[in-house]
Amino acid sequence: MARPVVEKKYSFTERIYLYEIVKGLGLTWKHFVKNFTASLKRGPHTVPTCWQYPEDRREISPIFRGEHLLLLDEQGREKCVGCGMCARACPAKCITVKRGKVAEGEESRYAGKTYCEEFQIDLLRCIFCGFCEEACPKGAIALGKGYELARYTPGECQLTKEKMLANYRREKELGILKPPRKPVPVAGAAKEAAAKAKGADEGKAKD
Amino acid sequence: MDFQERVKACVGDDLVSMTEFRGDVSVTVPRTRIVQVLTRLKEAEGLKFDFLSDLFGVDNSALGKGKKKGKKEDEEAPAAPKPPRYEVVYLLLSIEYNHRLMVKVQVEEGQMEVPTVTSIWKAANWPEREVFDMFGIRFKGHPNMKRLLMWDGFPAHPLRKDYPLEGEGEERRLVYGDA
Amino acid sequence: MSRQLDAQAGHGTGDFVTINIGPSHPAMHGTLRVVALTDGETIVEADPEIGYLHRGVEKLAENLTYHQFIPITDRLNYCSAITNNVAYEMAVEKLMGIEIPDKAKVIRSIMMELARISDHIVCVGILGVDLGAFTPFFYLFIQREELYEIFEWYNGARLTNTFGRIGGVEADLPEDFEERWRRLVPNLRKAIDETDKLLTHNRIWMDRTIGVTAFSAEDALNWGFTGPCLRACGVKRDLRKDEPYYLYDQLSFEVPVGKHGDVFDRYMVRMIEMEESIKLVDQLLKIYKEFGPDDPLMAKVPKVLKGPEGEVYAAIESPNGELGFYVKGDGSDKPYRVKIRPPCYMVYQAFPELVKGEMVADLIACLSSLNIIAGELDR
Amino acid sequence: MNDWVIALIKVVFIWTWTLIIATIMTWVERRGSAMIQDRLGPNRAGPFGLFQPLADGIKLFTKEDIIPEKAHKILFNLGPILFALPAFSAYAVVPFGDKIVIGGKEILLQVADVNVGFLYIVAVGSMAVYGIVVGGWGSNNKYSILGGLRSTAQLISYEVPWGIVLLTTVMVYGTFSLREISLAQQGTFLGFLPNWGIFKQPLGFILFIVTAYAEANRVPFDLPEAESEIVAGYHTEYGSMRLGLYLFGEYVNMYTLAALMVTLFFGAWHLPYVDMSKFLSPFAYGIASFLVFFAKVAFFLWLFVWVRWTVPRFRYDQVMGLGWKALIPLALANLFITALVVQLTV
Repeated sequence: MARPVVEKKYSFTERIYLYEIVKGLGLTWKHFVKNFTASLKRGPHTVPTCWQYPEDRREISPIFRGEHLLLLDEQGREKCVGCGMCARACPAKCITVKRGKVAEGEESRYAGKTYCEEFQIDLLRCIFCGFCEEACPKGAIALGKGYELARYTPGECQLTKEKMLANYRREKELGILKPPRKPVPVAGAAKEAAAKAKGADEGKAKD
Repeated sequence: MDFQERVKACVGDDLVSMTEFRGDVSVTVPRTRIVQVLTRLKEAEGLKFDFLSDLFGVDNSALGKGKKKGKKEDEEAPAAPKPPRYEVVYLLLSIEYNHRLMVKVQVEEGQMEVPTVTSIWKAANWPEREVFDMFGIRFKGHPNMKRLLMWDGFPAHPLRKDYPLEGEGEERRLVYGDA
Repeated sequence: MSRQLDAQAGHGTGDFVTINIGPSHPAMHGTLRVVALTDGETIVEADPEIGYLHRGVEKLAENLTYHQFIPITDRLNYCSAITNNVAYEMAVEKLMGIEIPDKAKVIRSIMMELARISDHIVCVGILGVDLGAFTPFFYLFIQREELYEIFEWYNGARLTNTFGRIGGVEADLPEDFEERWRRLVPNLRKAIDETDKLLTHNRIWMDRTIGVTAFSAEDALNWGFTGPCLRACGVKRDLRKDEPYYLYDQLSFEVPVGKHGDVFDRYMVRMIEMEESIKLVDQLLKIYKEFGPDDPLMAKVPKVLKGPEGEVYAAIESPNGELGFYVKGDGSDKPYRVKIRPPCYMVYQAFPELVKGEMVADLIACLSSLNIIAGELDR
Repeated sequence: MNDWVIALIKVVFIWTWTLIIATIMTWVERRGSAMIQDRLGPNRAGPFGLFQPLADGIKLFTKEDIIPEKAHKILFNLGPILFALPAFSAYAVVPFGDKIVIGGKEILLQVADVNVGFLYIVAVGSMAVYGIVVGGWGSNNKYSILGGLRSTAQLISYEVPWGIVLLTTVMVYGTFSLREISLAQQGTFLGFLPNWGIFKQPLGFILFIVTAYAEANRVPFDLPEAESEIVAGYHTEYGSMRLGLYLFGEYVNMYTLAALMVTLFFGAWHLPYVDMSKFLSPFAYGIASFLVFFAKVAFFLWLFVWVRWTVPRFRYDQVMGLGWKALIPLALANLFITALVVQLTV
C-alpha cells in the first residue's frame, strides 16, 4: 500500500513552537484566574464542571427516568390492576407481576377490580427505557427521580411493591412527581375525528 | 425499470432471481459465481458498484415459523420446496450514482463455502470472518479465516437460529459437523 | 496473542518485541486490544482483536419485538445513542412502509445533530487526552454536559436516550428547548474555539498529527471507510447530501473535506462538522417553529407492529459514518434478522494497514482519531 | 557553634524543606490543573484540601507492597532509591538564600559552597536516569522497559544542550561556583536592566528551560511515563511507597531545576534595582533573601504545572529531533557567540 506522503507546511509562528505555546498559556491562565476566584465563593456549582455531590445536586429533569414508582390515585388507591402489560413491553424482561382479585371489603385500597399481588422489578436487569410507563393502560407505574441505585446485596436490588409505593410517597411529599404524560398527537387522528363527526361515508371514502 | 434492467443485463446468465421490496433491489446469484458477478457489477458502466457497504449472513431455517399458525391460507398453500438454509448478502453501493444493490448467494447446509471477495474489496475481510464466526460459512481464499468476535475454540455459531438466546448456550457444547 | 505474529517474530530478520496493548489500557477506548509487533518503537505489524464487548445485539434483536429493540440500539454507539435509535427506526419504518409526520422528522433531525456534536466532542476531546493535552477535553466536555441536559429534559435520559418510537417521536420538544440551545451555542462555540487555539496551530500538535497514518482515498474506499474518516481522505461523501433523508435536502450546510486522511485532517473535519451542526440545528429550529403544538408527532401505527415479509436496508450519516440497519421481517412481531452496519467496524479493520510503519504513539493517536467505539464495533 | 553542627542543621533543613515543597507541589499540581480545567480539584481534606498530600502519603504507605513475581528483586528495589537519592542530593550545592547572621556567626544559606558546583550538579543529575532504567528493567514489563529506554535516550540527548548552556553561563560569569554566580547578578545590566542572567543569556535561558523540562520528564517531554501510550512507563509495576519515591523524586527534581533556573538566570535572591542588604538587619536580610529566592522558585514550579496542562506531548522521535537538530546547534551557536563576546569585552 502506498502511503501518501504529507508535506508539512508550517508558518513561522507555528515553526518556532513558543509563540503558540505562550498563546495557549495565556488561555489557560485566563481560565485559572476565572476559576480561582469562582472557587473562593461559597455555594454550589461555583466552577463549570464540578458539583460537590452529596451536598450539592444538580437539578434533574422533571421527566427523569430513574427508580420506579407505583402510583396511587387521588383517593389513595393503588392504580395498578396487575395486567402485566409492563412486563410484556419490557425489553429487559425485568418485571414480574402476579395478578390478584380484589377481595371483598378491600375495595377502598385498589382502584380496579384486580390488583397486583406481587410486583417486582429487578433493578439489576432494568435498563430504564421507560417502556413500562408507556405501556401501562392505567398510568400506574412511572419512573421516578431516584438515581442513587447502589446497593449492598443483590436482594436489595429487587424492587418490591412496598418499596415502589414508598418511593411514590416520598416523591409526592417532595413534590417532584412527574407531570402526567401528554398524549402524543397521532397523524390522521384529528382528521379521523373530523370525519367521524361529518359522517361515516367520507371516512370510508378516504380510506 | 431502468436501473433493474441494467442490473439484469450486467448480471446476465448468473441471475437466479431478482426482487424488489420498498425500493431495495436484490438479486440472487449462484454461490460459485459471486466473485465474477461482483467484479462485473463493480466495473459495469452506469452501475459502478465500487463500494462494499456490508456483508453478512442470514439463517433462513426459521423463516415462516414466527407467523401465527391457524390461518387457512397458510395451511392450504402447498409446501414450497425448502430454500437453502443460509444466505450471504452483499450490500453494494455506487459512490458515483448513489444507488444500492443487494446481492445474495444461497448456501446449502452441506456446502458451506463461498468464494471470498477480499480480492475485490479489502472491506470484506472482517465481515467474512464474522459470517464464519456467526454462521459457520467458510470463505474460500480468505487470508485469515478465523473467528472474529467469539473466541477461538468457541464450539457453536451463535447467530444460527437453533442457537438459544437464553440458557446454557455454549455450555451445551453445540458442535456442528460442518463447522 | 496472535499466532501469525509469533511465527514472524520467531524467524524474522530483526529482534521484534510483541507489545500487547489492551484490552485494559489507558488509551483503549472501551475494550479493544491490539497486538503490535514492534521494532523498537516502530510498528512492524499490528493485529487488532475485537469481540471483548460482544453482547450479541443482533441475536437479541431476533428475540425482541420491533419496539423493544430500540433501547438496545442505545448501547451501540453510546456517544450518540440518538443516531442509532433513528437509524433503526428508519429501517423499520421503511420495512413497514410508514411515513412519519414532518414534525417528527424535524425533531429527529435536531436531536441527531445534537448527538453528532456530542459525539465529535468526545472524539476530539479524547484525541487530545491521548496526545497529552488534557485541558481541551474538559472545556469541551462541559458543553457536552449541557447537551446531555437538553436530552434529559427531552425524554428523561442522558446517555441511553431511547429516542423516538417506530412511527415518530414520543414527545414534543420541551418548551425551554430553544432557550437552552441559545444559551448553549455561544459557550459551545467558545469551547470549540478554545480547543482550536490550544491545539490546531501548536507545533507539537501539528507534528503529532499531520501526516500521521495518512491514507489515500482509493484505499479508504476499498476498505469501506465512511464518515469523517473517508472525508478526511478527500472523498466528499455525506449521506445527508448524497442520499438525503428527512429534511436534509432543504438545508444548507457544508461538507468539510480533508486531503491526506491523516489524524490532523480527521480532527479538522470533526471540528468543522461541529460548527456545521450548530448551523443545522439553527435552521431546523426555524423550520420547527412553523409547526403548531398539535401537529402530529406519530404516524398511525398499529398497536402490535408486525413486519411484512421482506428485507430493507436503511442508512443514515451517523457521526462516525454510514450507520445502516438491514432488517428482515417474516410477518411476525419480531424482526427475523437485524444486521447492523457500524461505521467504525469497517474503519477499524484497516487499522493494521493504517499504523504499519508508524510509531507506538501514533497507534494511539490513530485509534483515537478514528473514533472506534467498542459498543458499536462488537455489537 | 561547631561548623559540623551547622552543616548538619542545614542538611536537615533542606531535606525537610524540599520534602515539604514536593508534598505541597502534588497539591498545587492537582488543584492548579483543576482550576485550569474548570474543575475544583481535591478540596475535602483540610482547608482547601491542603491535607490531601498527607492523605495520599498515608495511602501510599499503607498500600500493599507488591513485587511482581517475575521481576528482578534487587533491581526492582534499587530503582526508586537510585531515582530519589540523586534528586535529594543534587540540591546540596544550590543556594537557597544569601547568608544569615545568627549570634554573630555568618552562615551561608547553602549546604556546600563547592567551587565545582556545576560539575556536581551535572554529575548527580545524570544519576537519576539510572533509577528510571533500573526500575524499568527490573520490573520485567514491556511498557516499563520502553519507558526506561525512552527516558535514557531522552536524558542523554538533552543533557548535551543542557551542559552546553551551563558551560555558557560559566563563561559569562567566569566561575563554577553557584554562589559566586548568584552574587555576580547584583546591580544593573546596561544601566537599566537588572543584572540577571536572563538578560545576558536570553537564548540560553530558553534552551535551559526546555532542556530542564526534558530532564524532569515533564510535559511536553513526559514520554517515559506517557500514560496513554505506555500505561505509566517505567513505574507501571510499582506501587505503595516505591511509587511514592518515584513521584517524590520527580517533584524534588523539579524543585532543584527551578532553583537552578533562578540561580543562573533570575538573579538568585536579588530583587531588581533594590539592594536589600543595605537597609535590613543581617538576620532579617537572611530571611528576606531566602523568601525572595523561594518566591522566584515558586513561580518556576508553577510554570512547570501550568505548561503541563496546556500543551500536548511530543512523540519519541520528535523529541530526539528537537534535541539533536534544534537545541544542540542552537546551544553551540549560543556558546560560540558568548565566547566571542566574552573574548571581545574582557
